Amino acid sequence: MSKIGVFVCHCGENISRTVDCARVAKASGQIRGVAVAKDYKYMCSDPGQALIKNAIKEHNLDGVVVSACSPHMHEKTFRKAVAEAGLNPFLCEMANIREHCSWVHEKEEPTTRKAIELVRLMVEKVKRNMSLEPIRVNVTKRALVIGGGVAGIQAALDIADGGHEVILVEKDPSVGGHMAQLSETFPTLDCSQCILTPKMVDVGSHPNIKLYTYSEVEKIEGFVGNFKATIRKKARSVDIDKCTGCGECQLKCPSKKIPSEFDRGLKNRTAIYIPFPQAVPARPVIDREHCIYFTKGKCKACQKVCPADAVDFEQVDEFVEEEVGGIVVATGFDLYTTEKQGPYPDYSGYGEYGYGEDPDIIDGLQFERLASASGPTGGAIQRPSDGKEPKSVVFLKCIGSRHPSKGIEFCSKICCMYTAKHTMLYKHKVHHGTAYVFYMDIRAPGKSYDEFVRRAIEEDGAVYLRGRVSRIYRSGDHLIVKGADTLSGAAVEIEADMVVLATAVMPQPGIEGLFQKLGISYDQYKFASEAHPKLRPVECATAGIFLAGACQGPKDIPESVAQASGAASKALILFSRDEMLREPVVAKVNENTCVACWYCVEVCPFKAITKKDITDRKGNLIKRVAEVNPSVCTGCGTCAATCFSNSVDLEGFTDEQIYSEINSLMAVGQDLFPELEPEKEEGGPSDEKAA
Amino acid sequence: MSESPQSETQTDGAGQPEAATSWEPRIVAFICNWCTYTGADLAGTSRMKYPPNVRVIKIPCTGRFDPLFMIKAFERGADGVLVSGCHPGDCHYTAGNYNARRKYTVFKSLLETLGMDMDRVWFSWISASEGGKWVDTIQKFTEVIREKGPFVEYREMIDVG
Amino acid sequence: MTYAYYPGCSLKGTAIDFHTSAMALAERLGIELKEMEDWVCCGASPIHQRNPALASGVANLLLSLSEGISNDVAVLCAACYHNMKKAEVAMREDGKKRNEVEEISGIPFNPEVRTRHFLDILDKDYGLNALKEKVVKPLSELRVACYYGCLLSRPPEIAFDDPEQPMIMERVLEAAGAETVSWSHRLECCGASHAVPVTDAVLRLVNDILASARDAGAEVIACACPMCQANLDMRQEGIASKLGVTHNLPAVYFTQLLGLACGATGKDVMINKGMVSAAPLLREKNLL
Amino acid sequence: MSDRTDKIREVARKWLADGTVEAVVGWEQGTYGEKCSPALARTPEDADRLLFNERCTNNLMTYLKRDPVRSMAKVGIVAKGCDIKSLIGLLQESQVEREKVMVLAVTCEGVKKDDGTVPVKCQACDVNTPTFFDEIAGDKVASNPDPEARAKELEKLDAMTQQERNRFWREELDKCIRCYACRQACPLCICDRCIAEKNQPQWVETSPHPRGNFSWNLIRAYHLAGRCVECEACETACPVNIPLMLLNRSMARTVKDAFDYEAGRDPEVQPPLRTFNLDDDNSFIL
Repeated sequence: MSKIGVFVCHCGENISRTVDCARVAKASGQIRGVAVAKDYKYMCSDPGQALIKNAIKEHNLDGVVVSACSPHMHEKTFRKAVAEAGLNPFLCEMANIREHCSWVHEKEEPTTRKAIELVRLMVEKVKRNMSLEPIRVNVTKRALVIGGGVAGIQAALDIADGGHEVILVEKDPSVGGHMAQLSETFPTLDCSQCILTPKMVDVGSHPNIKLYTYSEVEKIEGFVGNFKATIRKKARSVDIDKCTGCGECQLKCPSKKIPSEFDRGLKNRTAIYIPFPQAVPARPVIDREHCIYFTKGKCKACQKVCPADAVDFEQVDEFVEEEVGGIVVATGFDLYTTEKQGPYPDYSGYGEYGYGEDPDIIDGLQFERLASASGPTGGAIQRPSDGKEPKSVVFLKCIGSRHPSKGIEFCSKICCMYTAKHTMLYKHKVHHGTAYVFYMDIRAPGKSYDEFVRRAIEEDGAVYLRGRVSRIYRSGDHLIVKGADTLSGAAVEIEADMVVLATAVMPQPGIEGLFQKLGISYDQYKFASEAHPKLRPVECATAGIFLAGACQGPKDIPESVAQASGAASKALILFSRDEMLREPVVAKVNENTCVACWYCVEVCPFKAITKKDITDRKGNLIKRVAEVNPSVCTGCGTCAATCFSNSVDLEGFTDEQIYSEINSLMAVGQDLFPELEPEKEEGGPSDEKAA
Repeated sequence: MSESPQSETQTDGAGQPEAATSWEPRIVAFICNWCTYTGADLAGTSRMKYPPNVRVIKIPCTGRFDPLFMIKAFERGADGVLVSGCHPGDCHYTAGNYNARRKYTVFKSLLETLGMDMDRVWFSWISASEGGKWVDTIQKFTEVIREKGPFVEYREMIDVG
Repeated sequence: MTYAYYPGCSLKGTAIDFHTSAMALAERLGIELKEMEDWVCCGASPIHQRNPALASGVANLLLSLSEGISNDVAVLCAACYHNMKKAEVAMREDGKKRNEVEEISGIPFNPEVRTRHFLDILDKDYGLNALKEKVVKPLSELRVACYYGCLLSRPPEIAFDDPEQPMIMERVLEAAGAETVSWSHRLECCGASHAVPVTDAVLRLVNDILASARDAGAEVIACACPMCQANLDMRQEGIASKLGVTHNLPAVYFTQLLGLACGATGKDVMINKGMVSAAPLLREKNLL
Repeated sequence: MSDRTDKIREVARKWLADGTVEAVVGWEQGTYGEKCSPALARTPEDADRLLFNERCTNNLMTYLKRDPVRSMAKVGIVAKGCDIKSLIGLLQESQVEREKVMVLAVTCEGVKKDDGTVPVKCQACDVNTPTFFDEIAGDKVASNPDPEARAKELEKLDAMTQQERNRFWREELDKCIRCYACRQACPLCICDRCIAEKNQPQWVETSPHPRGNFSWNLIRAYHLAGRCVECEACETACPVNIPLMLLNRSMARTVKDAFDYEAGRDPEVQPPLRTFNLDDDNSFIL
């Protein structure tokens, strides 16, 4: 027989105004298994808690129901009090007779009756509660940062400076990301590479950072505090320890006509190449798709010329495993491309603008390269077709962005600012040129941002036309841009020498593959989803995984850097303890009845359930069953509700507990239990109780 | 603690005549801890009013909802059952409600096939900020059930007869 | 393959060559275009400006005529397609609109019915591979500028290809062996019915279109709209006299070219009906 | 028919003789009338008992979940196209390892029930010639499925009002004697301990009382939603003739309409209650 204590709180008058608390206590005392039932004005006060603690000791209680406010309000308080009295805290439950009863109903008989029923429901549940121990999880104090753009660099440096090891994985041959490609940055017009390269060098030389460039995350196993990452080091064909980065190989390579990724096709590179002079590590890589030796079997010019004997054609992809406790995802963005065979097969449109067909129609990143002192023209603005200085440039904003009929509805956020910057960079170099901008709205909220746009218009004379462009086509030496100026109501045709499209900021193509490996969710565009859009913008719903930069949505540099530091601090918080405690509301498997259909494995949103082999002593397989990893399980119970034989159950919300709660509610054909009857005579104990 | 058969026969005998006069709709709501439970809390802190005919059974997530719960509730005399959780995309556990939605679709169709009165089975998404929606839902549900009366059809079906 | 066919007024009058060539082509492909009975004018371009609800009502009436033939209504004229498809989509997606239209026309809307442009039928239902198999005289070395005008592909909600960069006519004609050119004015407006009240403006517009096609190396323009074809064809004389530019660039219907490719004779497709005759060019290419 | 029988015997003999399999599950002549019974051939000689004819109605896949068969290193099984759908279900749910089963498929023009009628599944059959097997007996049989056959069954139910359906099922389920023959015959009732036998807590009352009968039949159909391949074994096995296939077909229709899924088609596809789509029907949820 259970010995449950029921403690009914008046909450001042908050409950007792509409609920007869004394009667609730009295009726509760008549429920089978209830050893003591008391009411008190403020149960959460010190004397109230003392009342509970004393009753636990005095009556040797094995369960407690506090009938008061919402558990969201005071469950922690009362569980702590119960624990102080030596009872397992998970043997304490709350019956919510305030938010769900006294506050929402009138003062009448059914309200008190409901309160009694709610107590009875919880009593029946508590009878089946089990003592539970918080789950302790060890924390590996190392971080994995995926992506070596400015966000990944910042996160890695912050965590490393915090004293913990960082594994930084970058898919390209060098860290730097898109920021390394930019010319100047808004709103200060300071040189992008000048501010970024010192950080790149730091990342390359920091004693706490292990850098894997030209590498990708192959597999992620484990859970918060205990991840195991498998990293594929793609074959570079160059031994970076032997290589001195002298660059002789690049000079001798005969395959010279490969469009440079870094220069976004505006310049060519060789098959063995260092992506850009400031690369970290400043070591070349062989692009096997274009290398003459790899495609035709003959050449090896680079190997012959290498003074360090570093070229290694036999290299193969290598796999390394790293154990980490937390992960920062900083995979960044790419630009939507209007080319027919672009990397975003789900989206199409803007073929009428001729991008990819006419060399003088370029995108925003290409313009960055044109304007960059390290770019293909040394910073001179020259149109790609013939190198002439363009006398007029038309900039088109919102290409892809904010255009539901093309499938993308979001605002890419950075284009208003960088387009204003582009017009300035252009005007600063081509004083007599004209910069036209077609825009829908100008969105420049941010410190010194709107002032910057005003400067482009007022001081540098950029011509802003509010409207869209219908078509761009070549007419002799010029491009004709046909559009609308909706402010004057006129159709306009501009003869341009060059057109720059501010195309939408999109997640890296195919990035959802990585997100699936990590078990994190993403939105319709495949931007990673945060745990809460306002209050947990840096964390994923999956514990131990944090977000930094544009992989989560369009962001500019300061925002990316701020979020990266936020993600780093989240990782450092995780690493500040040796062990984590987690609520023991987790699933458990009945191995006797599990038939290994793996429904639970598939429906688990957190990959917390794995397949386990049960073997005899000789190692022969007896049966396979599902196994819950309590460190990963978050206690949603989807597995329990999915299992056909109910072989999975959820601690704290077990089948038995819920069954008893339902059972407590009513009897068929009758809603009155003896304890619910209002007392007819004072003091007279109910005879019906004997039944 | 299971009931004795004796008490059941007793209820069958004694309950019927009384039901005609003092019957009140009995609604059982299985609601998730994070959205709907908190939404119902908000209705309380905002001092909204709704009829006291609903009994809440808290589950962590609609993903935990097993159709057996609903059958049991009807067996125990519920006149209506509500299942409510976080809106799609809001699930605290990211996907529990999506899994639940598939279960609802199938189970609802099965109940329809079996001739269940589907006005007595409600599903809703009520977020932590939708205290008003919780109140509306319970009010409407209670009205509908009050109009329909006790779930005699089900009782007859499951009772010895 | 049977479709309920709605020709519309133009195709039984000034654009009889569009109708005739389409029938000749369909016959050779084994597509049955069964003309709906008792059809009326779709209201053309003025109706939706005067009374949009009535425009939809007329469209609903026309769509209802397909009953007993097919749920797919084949249309050739770009304006007819535009009127009917817009009404159809609106009725399917907007219950209020549907009620309104059903009340005006007194006819229930059948949500299964679909307005289909013949190009779309060739591309999606018939299939380009099947079309290729039917080609007996490939249009090889014939450089065609495919002209869509403003109505055929727009607005996006009724489009059967990319509304701003449609390639469907190119795909279909290339399947028949033609060489298509990339040109700028493929979606520009031809001036439509302004040809009568503001002839000069239309001459300028048409001149730009023809010049652009000519500059891109086209030998012939393929059209899918009676109004466009009429303007591109008939206005060349006026352009020569008023603007002093001689184009001599035939504008024909895509169905005429496809018909020839599939073995129809020049007479079958009424190739001589145009003011600027395509016959010399086609003879030169051995297509006649 | 005899060609197929010959081929079955030949293949079974070979497999048993060279040790490919420990046993072959097939059909043999029954002891009552024309009926055929399941048979287990363990030796090459046993193989000569095996046969195939239009009375081979049993879905033998249900034996794959029995412990004696499961413990064999490898087993051969004779299967019609419809039976193979069950195997696909078992493969999807990891109840059978493909490497441990040799499928001896048999082409089939349709079987006959005890009363001589053609089962609905045969009228709607589009797998007369199986495509998933290790060996096949019989020449190709063209499929000529009646697309309406399944829907026709449900018309009667669809035409009823809610109250009529309620009464109909009340009467039908009242007959249930809780023998669980439906469960035993079903190849996809895979649990070792059925929910009906779980007693802590006892969700489903065990006595043949209308209350337990209702929850049992309901939960049985629910657990088979999206999994039932409509082999009709349960209904055939039911000694009191409850029209169980009405429930199963209704579920199959729902699953097809809601999730565009048909059970028993592709072992690589996720069963519908093991996955979800973000844009699943939401219209019935307030």
